[in-house]
Order: sequence, then C-alpha cells, then structure tokens
Amino acid sequence: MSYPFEVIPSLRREALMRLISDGKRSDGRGLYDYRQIDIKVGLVRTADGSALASIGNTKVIAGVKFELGRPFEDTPGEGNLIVNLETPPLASPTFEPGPPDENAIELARVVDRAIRHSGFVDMSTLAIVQGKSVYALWVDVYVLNHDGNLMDASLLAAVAALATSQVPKSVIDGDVVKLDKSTKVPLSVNMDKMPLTVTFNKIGKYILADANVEEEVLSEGRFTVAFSGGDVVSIQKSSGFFTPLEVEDMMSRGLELSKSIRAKVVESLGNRPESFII
Amino acid sequence: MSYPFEVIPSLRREALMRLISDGKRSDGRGLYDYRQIDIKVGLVRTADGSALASIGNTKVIAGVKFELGRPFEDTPGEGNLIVNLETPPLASPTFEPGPPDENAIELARVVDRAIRHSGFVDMSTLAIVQGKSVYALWVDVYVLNHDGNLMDASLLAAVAALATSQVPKSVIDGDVVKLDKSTKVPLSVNMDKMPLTVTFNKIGKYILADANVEEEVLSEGRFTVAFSGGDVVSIQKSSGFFTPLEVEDMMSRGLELSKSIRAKVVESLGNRPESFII
Amino acid sequence: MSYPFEVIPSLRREALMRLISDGKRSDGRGLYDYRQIDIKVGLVRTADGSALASIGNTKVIAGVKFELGRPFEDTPGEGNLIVNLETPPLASPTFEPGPPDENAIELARVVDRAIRHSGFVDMSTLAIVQGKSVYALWVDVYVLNHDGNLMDASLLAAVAALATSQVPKSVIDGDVVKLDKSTKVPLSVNMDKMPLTVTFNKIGKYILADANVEEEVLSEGRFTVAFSGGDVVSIQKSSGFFTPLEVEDMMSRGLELSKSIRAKVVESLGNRPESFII
Amino acid sequence: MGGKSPVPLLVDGKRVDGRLPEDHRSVTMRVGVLPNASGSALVGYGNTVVLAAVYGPREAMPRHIALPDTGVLRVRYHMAPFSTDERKSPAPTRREIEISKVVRQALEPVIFLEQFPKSSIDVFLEVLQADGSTRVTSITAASLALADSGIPMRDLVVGVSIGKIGDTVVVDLNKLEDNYGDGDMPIAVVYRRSWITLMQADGSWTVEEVKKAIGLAFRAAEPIYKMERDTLKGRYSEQAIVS
Amino acid sequence: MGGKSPVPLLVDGKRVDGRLPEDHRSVTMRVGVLPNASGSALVGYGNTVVLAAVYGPREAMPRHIALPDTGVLRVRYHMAPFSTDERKSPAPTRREIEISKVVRQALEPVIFLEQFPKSSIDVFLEVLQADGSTRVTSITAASLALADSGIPMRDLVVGVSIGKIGDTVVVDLNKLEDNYGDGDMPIAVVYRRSWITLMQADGSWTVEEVKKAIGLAFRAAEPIYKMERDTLKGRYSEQAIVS
Amino acid sequence: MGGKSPVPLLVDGKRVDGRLPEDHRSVTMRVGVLPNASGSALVGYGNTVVLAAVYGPREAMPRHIALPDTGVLRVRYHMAPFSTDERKSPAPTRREIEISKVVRQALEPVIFLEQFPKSSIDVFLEVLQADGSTRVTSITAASLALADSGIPMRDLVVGVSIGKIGDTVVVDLNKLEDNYGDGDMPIAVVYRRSWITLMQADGSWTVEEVKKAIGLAFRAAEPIYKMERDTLKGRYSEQAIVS
Repeated sequence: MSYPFEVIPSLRREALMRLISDGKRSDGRGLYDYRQIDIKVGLVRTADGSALASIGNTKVIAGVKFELGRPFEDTPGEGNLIVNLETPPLASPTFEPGPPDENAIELARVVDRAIRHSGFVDMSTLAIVQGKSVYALWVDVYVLNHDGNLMDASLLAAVAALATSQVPKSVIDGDVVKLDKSTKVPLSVNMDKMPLTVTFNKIGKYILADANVEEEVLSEGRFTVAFSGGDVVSIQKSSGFFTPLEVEDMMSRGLELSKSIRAKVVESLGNRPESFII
Repeated sequence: MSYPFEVIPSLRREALMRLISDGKRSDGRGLYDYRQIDIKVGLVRTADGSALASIGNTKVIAGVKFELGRPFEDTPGEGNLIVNLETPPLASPTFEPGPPDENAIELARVVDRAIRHSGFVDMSTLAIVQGKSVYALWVDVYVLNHDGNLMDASLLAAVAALATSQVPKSVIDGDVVKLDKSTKVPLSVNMDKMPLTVTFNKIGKYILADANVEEEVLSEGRFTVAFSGGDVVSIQKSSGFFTPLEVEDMMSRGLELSKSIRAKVVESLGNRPESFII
Repeated sequence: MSYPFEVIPSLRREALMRLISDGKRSDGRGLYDYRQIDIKVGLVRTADGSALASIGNTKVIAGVKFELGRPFEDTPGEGNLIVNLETPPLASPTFEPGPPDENAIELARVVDRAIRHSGFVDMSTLAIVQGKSVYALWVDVYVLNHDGNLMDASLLAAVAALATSQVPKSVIDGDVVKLDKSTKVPLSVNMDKMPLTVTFNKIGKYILADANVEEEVLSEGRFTVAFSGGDVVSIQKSSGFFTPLEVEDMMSRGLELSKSIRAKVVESLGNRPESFII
Repeated sequence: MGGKSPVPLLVDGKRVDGRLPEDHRSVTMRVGVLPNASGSALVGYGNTVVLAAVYGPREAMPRHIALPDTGVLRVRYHMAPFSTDERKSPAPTRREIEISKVVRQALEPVIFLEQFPKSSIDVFLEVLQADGSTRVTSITAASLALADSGIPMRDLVVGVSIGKIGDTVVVDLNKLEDNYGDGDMPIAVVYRRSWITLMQADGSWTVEEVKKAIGLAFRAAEPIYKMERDTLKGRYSEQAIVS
Repeated sequence: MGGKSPVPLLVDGKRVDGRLPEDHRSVTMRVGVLPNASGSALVGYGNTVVLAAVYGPREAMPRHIALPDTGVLRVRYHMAPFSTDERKSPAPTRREIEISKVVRQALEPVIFLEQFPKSSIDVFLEVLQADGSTRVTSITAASLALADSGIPMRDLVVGVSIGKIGDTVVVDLNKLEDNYGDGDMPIAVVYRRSWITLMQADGSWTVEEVKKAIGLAFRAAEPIYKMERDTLKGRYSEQAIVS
Repeated sequence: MGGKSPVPLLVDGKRVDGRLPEDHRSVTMRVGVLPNASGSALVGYGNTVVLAAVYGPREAMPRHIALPDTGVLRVRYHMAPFSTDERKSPAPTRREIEISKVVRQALEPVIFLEQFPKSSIDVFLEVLQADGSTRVTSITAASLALADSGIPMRDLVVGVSIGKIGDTVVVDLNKLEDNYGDGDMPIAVVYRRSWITLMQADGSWTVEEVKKAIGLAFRAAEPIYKMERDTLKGRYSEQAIVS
C-alpha cells in the first residue's frame, strides 16, 4: 500500500535517525533546503509543450497535447483539462507496470487541482464553438527517476510544459472542426498565478522540505501545499498527523519557499536544449 | 466458486443436521416459514424510487433511477430496463470488492427476468420518441447484510422500489430531449402482476423455504420460482438436483407463500420512515 | 512467457534429439515435409464465410462476418479489416481463458499483415459511402486443437474463409445504411495474390518446416515468411537467431512450399461438407 | 421474447421448420474429436452446434481454488464470435457467466468429484453455431465429453429446451422461437434417476404448464440419452437420429 | 466549483438551507447496524448518509499484503449508484481511489495497528445518499464503526468540511455549496489531541483563511466528538443533535 | 503503409529529409542516464528517441514466473502519450504487446540468462519521441542499457530498419516513409557473429530485395555497433555520429 516500499538496512536507518535527531540531513542540507532544481523545456517535438523537471535525482517529464473535445455540461465555454500521471517501472524498482495506482492517481489529482484552481491557464481561451467544441488539454506527466518528492517535481514539469506550450489553430468548416497543427499560438497563461507545491515530511520531531526517497521511507507524515501568487490553491495532507501549529508553520515557510522556486522556474523557461537529453 | 464459503464448525454442523433430520430448524421455524419480512420505501432522496427489504438479518437496498437512453432495435417503443446487483464487501466477510461475480450476476439476471416477464412495469410508457429516445430504467440492487436468501430479498427490494418510484418528466425541444427532475409522475405499474420469488433449499431429505446463511452452507440443492399473479414467470434451479415431484411440490407451496409475501409488500408500500435508517 | 510450456519427459527429449541429430523426425517426415493439410469451407451457417484448416492434429477454424463501420481517416475509400485470434482453453492444456495473450496477438497481427499487404482482398469494394460508411470485415480465427504450427494453420483458415465468403448487400436509405443479409455477393478476392505463410523451426543444426508441438518445445529458433504470388509480404522471426544464409535458404524453400500449399487450398475451396464436422 | 415475430410461429399445428410441437430437431453426436483434450464431443441440435472439451482431473490451478477433500468442477460456456447473426465480442458477457454457472450445477450432481481431492476438472464449451437451445445442447455435449474422458459419473445428463408458442407447449426451441416465443424453459435431466439438474424459465407459465413441460422434457430426453450411450460405445463414429 | 450557482449561496448572511456560516447541519449516528460486520455505523450529515462496516482484525489476504510486525489498514470509499443525482457507475473512479487513500491515512494515526501483525483491518464505506461533505462524513462513520468493533484506538476521529462562499468561511458544505462555492477544505481532527489527520483544500485561500478554517473545524468537531462518545455508550440507540 | 503520401518520398534519388537511400539518420547515444536503474540508455535515431532502463537480475516476481534453471528476460516496450502526433492512450496496445515480444526475442540470444536461475532481468523501453523506426531504436537502447548494467552478454545487438520507396530499398525509415512507403523491414543484428535476432517485414518484397535488405542492414549496423562500444567505454559522455 505505502510506497516506495524500499527496505532501508537497519544500520543505515539508525545512522539516518541519529542525524535527523540533531536536525541534520544525510546530504548536508538544512531542513528547509531544496535539492538542485533543473528545468528544461521544449524537448519533445511531438508534444505541443513539454518540460523535464529535476529535483536532485528525481526526474519527471511532462508533455502537453491539444486535441478536440466536447465541453462538460457545467462549463460550456471552457476547454477540458485532463491530467494523467504515470509511474512507469523504469523510474524505480518499486514501480510496477499497469494503470496508475493510488499514489499516481493522488499525484495526478493534486496536479490537476492546483492548475485548475490557480487560474494559471485561461481555460476560456480553449473554447472553440460555445457548448459544442473545445480543446481537450492533455497534460501527461511521466516519472523517469524517483528519488523522492514526486509531488513537487510533477507540478514543476506540468507548469513549465504549459507555460511554453503552443495551441494549434482550430479551423471551423461548417459543422466540422479540425486542428491545423502547422499554425500555433502560445497558450494563454497568467504567470503570476503559476501554481507550485511545497511538500514537507515529518521525521521524529522535525519537519523538513523536499525529502529524498530515503527520507520518505522514514517519514511519519507528509503534507503538501500549493501556492498561486500568495494564495493557497490546494492542500494535501497524506500520511501521519499534524498539529494546527505545524500546519501554520508549513504555510508560512511554504509560501517563502514557493517564491524562490517560482523564480527558478521563470528563469528556466528559456532553457531549450538542442538535443533531447534527460 | 460456491458462496458464501463460511466454514461451520463441525460440532455446530452436526447439531444443525440432527435438528434438520427431525424436520426442525435452528431458529424454531417450520420448514416453510419465512423469517420476519420488513420493507421501508422512499429512504433514498437522490433516487427516483428506493426500498430497503429485510428478511430476518438479510438486508438489501434497491434504488431506481430514470435516465435517457436509446431504445433497443427490437423494442423501439419501450424503455430499457437495466438491473445491476452488487454484493459489496460490507455485507459479508465472504464478499470481495470488484465487479459482480457469478453469484451477483445470477441474482441480477433472475431479478431482471422476473420483472421483465411479469408485465409488472408497463415499459411502453417509458418510450419518449418512438425508435429514438426512451427512458433507461436503472434498478440498482445493493446487498447490505447477507444472512441467506438474497434472491427473495433482492426482488422484494426491487419491486418495492419500482412500485413507489417517480418518473421525471421528459421535455422535447426540437432534436434534444431532456429530463425535468422537478416534475415527476408515478411509474405505471400493474400491482396484480408484481413478481415475487420463493426460494427453497434441500437439506437431507427436507426441503425448506427462506434458508438463512447457515442453512445455505448445508444446502444440497437450491430452487427459486418467481410468481406474478398466479403464473410462473421465472424459475432458477441453482445447485443440486430435484425430482419432478419435488418441483411440483415447490410450485404449489411457492404459489401459496408468494401470496402472503405479496400481501406483506402491499401493506408496506406506505412505510416511509422520516429519517434514513437501515 | 514462452508457450506451449509442455514439459517433455527427459527420455523422450533425448530420443527426439538423437533422431533430429540425424536429420530425422519422430513421425518419419522429411525436414521440409508438411503434415496432411485438410481444409473444409462453409461449415458455419451463421458466418458470412468460414473454413476449418487442419495440419495434422492442429485444427483452426475461421469465421468471417461483414458489419457496418466507419472508415479510418487515412483510408476513406476502403473497408476495415479486423483480425482477431483466440486460443481458447479447449485447444490445449497450456491455454488459459482470458483475452488474447502475446502469442495470440502476434499470430493475429501476422495474419492481418499478410492479408493486408498481399492485395488478396480488394478492400476498395468494401466502401459503401465514401468517407462515411464502409464494411467492417471481421476475421475471427479460433484455434480448436494445438499440435504446432498455429501460424500457418491460422492463415490457411483465414484465407479459405475469405475466399469463400459472401458480402451481404448494403442498402442506403437517406442517411441510414443497413445490411440486407438475404442478398449476398461473393467477396472480391484476387486468388493469385492469396497470402500463405511457411513457418520454420531450428533444432540443433537443422531447420525444419511445419513443426509439431513437441518439435516446437525443442525449437531454438522460429521464422515465418508469408508469400503472395512470388513476393514476400510478411516476415516474422520469433525466437532464436538466424544467419543471413539461413534466411535466404528459408526464403527459397518457403517459396516452393507455398506453391504446393496454394494448390492444396485452391483444390479445397469446393470442399463443403453437408454436416458440421471438425 | 419481446417484439413481434416476422413470421407466424405456429400454423395449423406446425412450427416454422415443419415440426410438430413435441418434435425435437435432428440430433448429431460425435466424441473424441479433439486430440489434446482428455475427452471431447461435438453435438448438434438442428443447426445449433456445440463443441465440448474436458481437461483433467488435473492439479487445481491457481492453488487457492483447490479443496482438500474433493475435486472442483469448472465450466466455461462461451459463444464463438461467428456463431451468432451479429458478430459477438469474445469477451464473456453476463449471460455467458450465468450460463457457465448453471451448466456447472447441472453436471456436478453426476460426477464423483470426491474422488479427486485438490484437483480440478475443467469443461470448456464453445458454441460454434447458434440456432436456439445452446445451453441445453452444451449440457449434452459436456456430459458426453466427460464420459469420453473416462471420469467416473453416476449417469449421463441430457439437456432439452421446452418453450411456449401462444398456449402451445413445444419441445426444442430454435432461434426464431426463442426470440419471439412466449416462454423458454431449459431443462437438464438424468433420465434413469428422474433427476432434474438444470431448470430455468422465462415467460409466463401456469403451474400446470410447468408440469407438462417437465413431462415433455423427460420424454424428449429418452432417445437422446440412448443416443449418448450408443455414441460412447461406438466411439469416433458419427451418430444422427431424429427423435 | 466551476460554473455559476443557479441560486445565490449567501443572502443576508444566511446560506441556501437557512444556516449561518458556522452552523453544521444536523448530525445523526447509529452504530451496530450491520449484524455481519465486526463493527458498523450509519452517519448522516444533513442529507448525506454514509454506511460504514469494519471487518477484522483478520488474516490479511492476499497473503503478500501482510506485514510481519504490524497490521494493515485497508479502506474502500465507494458511492452507491443511486446516491447521486445522475446515476453513478459502480466501477471505482479516480476520485474514489484518492479518497479511499486519504481516508485511510486519516484513520491510521489513531489505530494500534502494531497490535495485529500479519492481519488486516478492513473498513468499507458506502455513501448511500450524497449531499456534499461525503468524505468527512465517511471519516466520522469509519471512526464509529472501528470503535464499535472494539479495535483499540488512541481516540476517535471527526471529519468536518470547511468551505468558502465568496469571502465567507463556512462550515459543512452541502452539495450546492460544494459545486458552486469558492473553496472546499475537508478536515479530520482528533479533538482532544489537537491532531489533524486529514486536510485537503481546493479553491483559493489566504494563509489567514486557512488558519481560520482550522479553528472552525475544531470548534465544529467538538459536539460531534461528544456525540460519537455518547453514541458508543448507548449502543444501538439512534442519536441526533444539531451542533 | 496505406494511403497516399502528402509529399513525394523520393525526388531525384533524395529522400524527404535529404538523405540518400542508404543513409542512416544521425544517431545519438548516452548511457547511465537513470540513477535508479541497474543500467540505462537514451538513444536517438534522428527524431526518434527511446529511453531504456534495466532492472535486475532480481528475484523473479510474481514467483510463478521464475524458472529453476535459468533466468527470465522480460521486456516492456511502451510509447509515452506525448510521443506521437495524436496523443496515445497509455494503455498497452496490441502493437506494443507484439513489439515487446519480438524485442525480447531479439535480445534473448545474447544474454547469458542461464547464469541467473530463479531471477528476472527486466528491460523497460519508453519511446519518448516517435519519428519512425521506434522498435529498432528500442533494441539498440535496450542492448546498451543491458551492457551498462553489467549483465554478461555474448555481444551487443543493433537495430536497423530497412524500407522500400517504390522499388528503392532504403535504410532507416522516418515516420513519413513508414506511413506512406511500400515496405518496412525492421532487423536486429549481432554484427560480429552475423546473427539476425529480429526480422519482420511488411509490404511487398521480392526474394532478391530481401537479400539486399539484409546486406544493407548489416552495413548500416557496423558504425552503430562501433558507436555502442565507444559509448560504453566513455560512459556518461554523449556520442553522436552520422553513419
């Protein structure tokens, strides 16, 4: 049920716990330090937008595709956002082939809600014929290497892909709507509202940000907050429990952390490698 | 394969068999006595019709919903009846999550056939636009506690839900058909044709009606007859074998039993509890 | 993974290997001899075309059905060919119930490609309304007894069924297209282009044609070539490896073998038994 | 049942295919038709053709289905995609799942399953051509295949369908009668023991009609039962009689 | 959230069903309602009704899920097909799979799972009638059913939903408020320990509003927590209070 | 194949991307790209990009797939949803299942599986960007990842696709040539042993053309084979050559 169910040898576990009981981490980071964040965009030519986000050894790629769809009944004037997230077996010895499991579904749904409630993408620009035809905006998030904090890396990849994606032109010919993939315009996004999550884990009496996979195995509680501008647009407490004071503290620290991550993303949006590297 | 595969401790089993070899039952009933039947209707506000049927500790709830559908090719002037029956794991330690197994499918199909062949529901009143648009009449039967005789309890819940269900008005606007859930009329049913099953089990040389779950585990043969008015509208022999004389006897006894069950149902159709209790 | 995973007792295995090391086969055949091929057509009255192909004890039945479909976007003026192949559990102790496994899928796809690329069936005669309505040509291949060489037997059954199938007339009434099953015309096929596979297996230093199931278990390499007229229209190397010289040799021998198999098929197309026998 | 028949089903006491109400269609039987199976049979009731194969007794797999003190019978009834007028998807339908269950329960009473603890006996039924009465044809075919496999049985089982056209009770429904008739009652009998091991009904029947149907089923079963025994004696030779 | 409400959700400080922002709907509780289960409860938050059943501790099956030194909690949240306005297909949706996970994680902190190595405790939740706040109602129902089963727990859990209508933070969303409101924040609390064991949020909230929401959740949880205790004491007698 | 190409595929002996018939597209290779995997590689054939990861040898799971005296190779070829022009559903298609099988059988001959009884070696292939020839690119990537993992191999495998445009036999099809050409023949070779471990064909070929295709495949494989060896020597440094 819980994942990744990696067994940490007991000597290693004891060493790690001893470190953490002094408020230290195995890789020398401070409790609220993120690992190196690296973002590359536009790698995937077959996608309408794409990005590879790395946080340390965690690597997640996201591809955006625009297709034709029918609007949902309650939003006749908006495109359809569909977020799918896969944890393919190449990314970790603990992943298995098959449809998304509860962890992948949870990640996908938090990515979906963070985007949806932030106002980052102007979904009304994705209507084609009111009540009849809209763009279906597919965001496919693919984990390539899992070394913890998939949540933050997944949303990073998704928003960087969206921010740099290009919408193929729709052509209306009588009753028929088609997409002209040779003519594209940038997707309308509001960069000020770009959503970003900050994920915390509790180990012993400490709460730390951006856990790696070893720390996640030791974790007794996990908590994610998504910020858009200064607002909270999504919260997801996963395992364990937190006191109201702990939650308030994660809110404030999360808000600060989200600002520096945001700066990192913005500066990376021009990082288009010439060849496909991961 | 067979279910419910409850293991009865051998002492208990011997005691039960000794009783039955004298034509007696563990709860003091006569061979053809039903346990207490209790029916409540209209519990589920989100359904267009609903009923909770209890036979002793067996509890089954049924919900009816009317939706829009397309008619089947061979019945262009009739609505579509779809019976689904679930045996969720909360109802018995022997039930597992997942799509309906062979037992649930068999129950659903006997409920379906009994309703369909009885003429209880006037399906022709559920056509909207001849050959184009009809009501889909969903009957969802949900087992809540399994203490034997799911067959009779399931059909009881289904017919009581149907007898008290309300059809939302259909509104035709050009090519488009919609349902107006604020205006409803009672579903047209012929109470004289209300189908009811009587289920028998054979243990040793005895045949008995309305087995509880312990008796079902001991059973060597099971036989269900559905009556509508004085006619047989469905038969389902499950396990074991029966002689022609045994079948004829079950027919006559079943017909009598179905009359008293029918009276019980009719008197219960006004039994609308104020709060949702099970 | 590999199939059929029949265990051959080691004494038997040694005896077989000794034979083969002398270039001999357990049933006395030469290395490139096929077992008896027998084809019966028109067995299945509910199908629009059918054939039972036997190669020794291997028996495969194929049924053809014409239904209505929509054309694929890239072939608006052609019918749709859909090949499905099942290996039901009655055909071998090694087959299990369930959707087609990788072996059945591979067989189906080679049958499909051999038919598709041969030009055997004139798919353009299966368009009804350009870009809107076409025939869906279903070829359902069903293995009844598996004694090796399912590949060749499957395509034999499929092409014999197609060669003798009858297309129900399409009736266009305004916007609606229907099939009139009472009026049928023969499917347009080009017999000169009828595709046929020849399958080889490598055991020790020998390559042999038409392996039975025992030989398949011993096989270290399998190779199939489909010929249409004198051309190669499909190749499928399965297990093991082959040198370029081995491949060239199988091409020449396969071409010759395909000619005699072709003659056998052509002569069998009138073999319509009066009763349904297998 | 449901809808109106395109042709009248009973004219001057004769059915669409010329039979009288109590006539069974021609029956064909052949055993030992599949070399791989422990036992097999091909049975035709008119144009309905069913192929049966038996595998086992063999180690029950997956292991958790094995029972310590008795064998397990498994039955899979399936219709080939080309066996019906409209192509049938090969995925098992709810109907096929239900029929697999009742056919299994029609066979269980005659097999000495207790002789095969931890084992399974697997019966696979493929309807190759469907013209009504497929489940009862399947029972006859399964019974023959089981006997052909040498598995010890108390006796053979025979399947017969009884139906109603208007008020007339008829034997052995074809597809048209099944689709447009007024009642369908498949029955399986163990003839010499007077056991009913399958009985289902649809439509609307009086209690008297049910009794009559049981009588007709046993009467129609007699020659089919004899034919089963004859077929098993003369293994591999085809049999065809009209009851 | 998404789309425009057919009726205004807040008029003169009153909500569509007449409640003030901080009012919880009427709560009903009943335990021991399912004879077969180890423990069970039926809980209503207004017109939202959830049935909970607990089975176990029992041998964890399939075996490979068993853990050598602790028990495994499994939770299945499911909506009955008739519980929603449009019929819901019974196949589990992605939403139901996610909720099953977070509800499990809302309960795990209070159960002494380590007392039941190799065992599973299975909690089955069926939403019988949905009018908003189904996951928090489920948590309260599950907590009661666990206690009813006698499984040792650190304390009871209470679920409460907090929402936003415009800038107003409100307690216990009904369906209309859930569909058309501006924020949804389900919270589960262990009242006496000040633990938050479930917390999710949608919509848009300032950090201050989140703090306020947590405060409101604890305040609303108090009477529900007391009612849970009272219900468990007076087993089998129905309880209904308005917070 | 099927349908007419929107542009001519061969003009004055040059292909749509300017290549001569026997030219391979530029090839890029990089190994050790995934920290978690036992071995990994990223390989590009022009705009086709495939990522390969190897896990194992590890205990074969589920247990029943383990073999007592040899290891089991498992291969999963999969296309990422964004790798194609139209989004591809992530559920495995029949095409992907077939390709997984033939790619596995293209690798089996070179791996010393018998050294790893009861174990599995798992190769996962993700097509990240598809522009034709994805299965042969996958074979090259898988071979590199296996070598990168240190699993003992007889030699490396190289995949090359051969095709036909009209009567011209060409090397390394791109997507347009694959969709609208007249023949497709993916081949995998073990260069120094002259082994063919994958060979499929579509379209229409004379026996002479098949021979020619095999020759071209070996010729195109040589520089790719050398590049594989160079890449493995200079682990972690990217390589790119045009054959």
